[in-house]
Amino acid sequence: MSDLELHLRSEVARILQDGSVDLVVGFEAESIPLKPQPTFIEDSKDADRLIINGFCQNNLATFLTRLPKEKRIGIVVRGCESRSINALIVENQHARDKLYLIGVPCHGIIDWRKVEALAGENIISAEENENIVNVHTIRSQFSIDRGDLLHDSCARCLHPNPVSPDIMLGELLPEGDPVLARSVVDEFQLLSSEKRYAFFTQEAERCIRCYACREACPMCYCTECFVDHANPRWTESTISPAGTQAWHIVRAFHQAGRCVSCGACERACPMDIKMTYLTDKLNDDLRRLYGFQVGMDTSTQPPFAAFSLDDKKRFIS
Amino acid sequence: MYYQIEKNEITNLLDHWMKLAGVFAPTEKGQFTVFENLMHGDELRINGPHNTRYPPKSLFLPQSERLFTLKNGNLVEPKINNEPRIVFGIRPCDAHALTLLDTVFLTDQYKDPYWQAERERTILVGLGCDEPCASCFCTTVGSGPFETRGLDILFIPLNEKYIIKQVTEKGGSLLTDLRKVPDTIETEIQKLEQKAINSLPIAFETIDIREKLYKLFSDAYWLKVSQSCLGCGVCTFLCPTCYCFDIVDEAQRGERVRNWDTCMFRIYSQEASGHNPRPSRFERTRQRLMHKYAYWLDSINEIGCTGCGRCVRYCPVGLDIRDMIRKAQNWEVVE
Amino acid sequence: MAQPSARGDNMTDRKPRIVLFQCQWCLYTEIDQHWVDHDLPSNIQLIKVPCTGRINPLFILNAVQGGADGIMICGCVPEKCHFKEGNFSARRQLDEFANFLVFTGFDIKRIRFTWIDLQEQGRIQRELSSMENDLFVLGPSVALATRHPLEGEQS
Amino acid sequence: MTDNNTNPYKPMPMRISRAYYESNDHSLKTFELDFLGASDCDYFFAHYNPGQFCQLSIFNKGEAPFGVASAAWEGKFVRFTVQKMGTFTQAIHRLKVDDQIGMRGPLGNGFPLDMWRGKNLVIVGGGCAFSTLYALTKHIQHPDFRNDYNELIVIYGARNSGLCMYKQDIQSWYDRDDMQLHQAIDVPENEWLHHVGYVPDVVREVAPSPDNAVAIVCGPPIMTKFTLPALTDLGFAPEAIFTSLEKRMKCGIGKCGRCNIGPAYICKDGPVFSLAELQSLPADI
Repeated sequence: MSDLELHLRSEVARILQDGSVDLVVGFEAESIPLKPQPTFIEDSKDADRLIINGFCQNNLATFLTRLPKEKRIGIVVRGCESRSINALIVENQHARDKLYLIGVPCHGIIDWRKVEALAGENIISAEENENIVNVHTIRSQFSIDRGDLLHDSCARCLHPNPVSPDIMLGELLPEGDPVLARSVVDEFQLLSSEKRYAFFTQEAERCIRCYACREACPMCYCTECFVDHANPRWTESTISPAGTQAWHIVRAFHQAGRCVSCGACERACPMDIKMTYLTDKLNDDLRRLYGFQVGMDTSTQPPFAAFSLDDKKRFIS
Repeated sequence: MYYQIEKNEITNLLDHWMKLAGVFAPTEKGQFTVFENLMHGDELRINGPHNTRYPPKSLFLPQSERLFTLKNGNLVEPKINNEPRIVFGIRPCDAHALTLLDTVFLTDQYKDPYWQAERERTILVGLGCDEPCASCFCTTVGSGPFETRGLDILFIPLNEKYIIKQVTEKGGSLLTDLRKVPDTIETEIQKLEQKAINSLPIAFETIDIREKLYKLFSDAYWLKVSQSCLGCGVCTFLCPTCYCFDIVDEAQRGERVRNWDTCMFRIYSQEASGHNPRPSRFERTRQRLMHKYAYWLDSINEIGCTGCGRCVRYCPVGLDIRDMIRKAQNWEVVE
Repeated sequence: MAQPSARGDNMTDRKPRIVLFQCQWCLYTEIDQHWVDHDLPSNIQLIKVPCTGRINPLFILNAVQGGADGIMICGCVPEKCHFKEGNFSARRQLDEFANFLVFTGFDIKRIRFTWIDLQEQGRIQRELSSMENDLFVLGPSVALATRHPLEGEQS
Repeated sequence: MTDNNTNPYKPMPMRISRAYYESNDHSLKTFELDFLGASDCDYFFAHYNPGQFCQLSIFNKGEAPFGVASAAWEGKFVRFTVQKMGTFTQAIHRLKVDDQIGMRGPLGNGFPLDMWRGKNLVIVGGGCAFSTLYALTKHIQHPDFRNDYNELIVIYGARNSGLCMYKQDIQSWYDRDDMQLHQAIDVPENEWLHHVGYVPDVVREVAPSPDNAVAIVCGPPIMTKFTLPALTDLGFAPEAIFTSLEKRMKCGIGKCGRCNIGPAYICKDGPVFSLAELQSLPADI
């Protein structure tokens, strides 16, 4: 158990005991290797179940909109989670004073797919040791450099530190490199339109429309998603190219100015579909055009919810 | 009846079979495998221990299947395809699941013509699991790594060879050119099977599971186990025994189509009046679990889960159905 | 909605299909509006909206997927919106949506925004014919035009 | 569906022969459908039993289940009364005489008429759910079947007189001496000569005897919820109370999976269940 976990458990036990929150959202140990589970702690005695490590792959903010509004919630937040929460507060989905954000530093989430790609499928256990991840499989043992296992979104994370947490455990990390953050989008844009379309199609066509990306996303909280609309039907509900492409385009576009680039959608996908390049493109555009970054405070409206007269210089025709 | 073939001969065998029928087998797609119609034997990928990620039920109940095409205002059925095909490399759990689905689609009263046609034109060639995965639990739910239920032929990996077990007459037609092995090989296979079985711990107790779940029906247990469920369709879409579907009209293409559907979605049971019998995630989780471990038992006295472990491996929040059942078995029911 | 495009067609057989989203207030002159309402060539499908702010990106996507070769969005110039600010919010969103479609491989020339001022009589005709010429050069739209029957064409 | 259920998903083509509004607020519309295929007609009437339902189908709008509101002896047509609710019902309300529509059926189990032979029948209905009970009553009224059953009591409630269905025909039932009719509306109206009050209260007021009797209850969930205890209080055993259920359905033949209550499918094992059967199923409605 790491010092951070010890610290986290005592803090959670404290806030539950003194009644400042009703419930704490965090992670507990996994039932299958590499997949720690989100957990909901209501009793300070259960605080010992909490863990935090690089394998915790979900964005916990996604549970906020599913919990009763009147509850005071403590939540373990990394950089992306805190920004998601801010974005939710901007959209009036939660009140800041009902939340207690327990900030933890994040060195990036380890992508179980990359672990499996390097160590094979029959993994019994894996643990982090500083910058090395030790993986035990049925047949052998691997020590892999942590940097090689980071999820793509985390490898180019801009703001690993929680934004204005109520308490910060552990040490702050250096901010990410903006050039690196843009690299994927920049490279993709240099490709010919045929190549871009080919890549987009090849990814989208694997989609099985399980909507794990939607459910894993903290910002996808609509009561009725456009794909569930019966009248009018906005798009095909089959796994035809028309249906899956429409889903990927509209899902991403609905995230414009709202996505915090946490990559939870991509990690949730059972078909390994790349989709963060789409939302990253939108984020990048909004950063360039409007200087907007999602979730950096609790008041700035996203560009599509606001407009300004300066806009007229921005469009050509 | 047993036959044998060297492992490195398998490509040639598939190439040979391709002259007789279409061959569907696991092939690579990115980092995982799916069943596809192979053009060459060397596209086969069965070296990894794991199952295909996308379940082979899709070969019989495609995720999106055209039921009718609109022609001059009438719904016309597509031509039924009855060209023979061979599905190679299907794992015993997935083949077992097809037999369970037969009890749904091929009842005496109503036979599903689409399912029936796909089943009838297919020879199922299974691949035994000599090295089951950590997420597998077939032995717990009444199947096993060398189970032959639903299969016509079973390939069993034994050192550098596959021992081939002919299960049905239908399967025999594919094996005529192969070298026979005396039945004494059975003892060796049994040893291998035992080893595989021993590597699979019993994941949970199945005795009285139905009664236990019925008792829990209105218990807080469901709230507890469904708390971290996201409500996506991964577990059900990848499940080999989940068969729910939705029928929709794709007006612009003029087709009536059926798509897989899942009880984990809110709109699955949403009625026109606005009433929803399963409005929150705990009711939907309950439906999924109880369908597999109670309702299937009610209707055919078999558990509706074959222990393939896909839902366990690919759940985005690491929910483990084995864990949920274990919790149910140990849960104290508040009367 | 445009008809689904048959695969393998080419522009020599037909004129490019254009879906025109038009704000009902942007054509001030009677002649232009009459032309759009009654004399629009058959390869142009008119969808009249109360304001460009009403145009959901899904409308555009639907037109593209349904087989439109080009999309024209026609509205009032900035600061002259009938609803004062509807076209501002539309411009932010639709412009970015167009950028985004281009990012996924759609051709930028297939989407055109035309902000028409009150005095510009006859501009809509000019814009449409210039777009039609562009689309002739580009040929039929392939990217994202995907509404084909399941498992290939029906025999 | 023509011969031997070759394709149970294929709707039979039907023609609307009559269509008229049933209620004065135009929320209820009755359709009578003729068969366009002779073999479809034979198939239907060879299998039809009151209490069953059909899937009506309009391409582009989908399919939805509706209870059949006609008895077989009324003629070679099938009657449905449809309440305007969602996408599909709005579309069907727009249809006119001579329009075509698809139909799959008959589906479900229907009322266990053989089991009820020789018994007194107490039919309790409310709102547009009365349509299948209307079919049942019509069936029993036929001279060939009337003697199979003993007394017949019908209790039918609607929110107001404007929402009462099949008015003229039901009015004529007062003149029959082989049955008792009790109509009720929720709130008093001038010129209303019958009961006023909610159906459960009317049931208590009429107080049918449970001896050698079965009660058939069909209505909105809230009515059913309060009528069942009223009947139980009167002494009806759970085995002698029947009701018809509905849920979202797609296939109507027990395959698509969504209309289950526990292990039972409403489309295949229902829609008619006895209270005793329902009590043995989990509360998942």
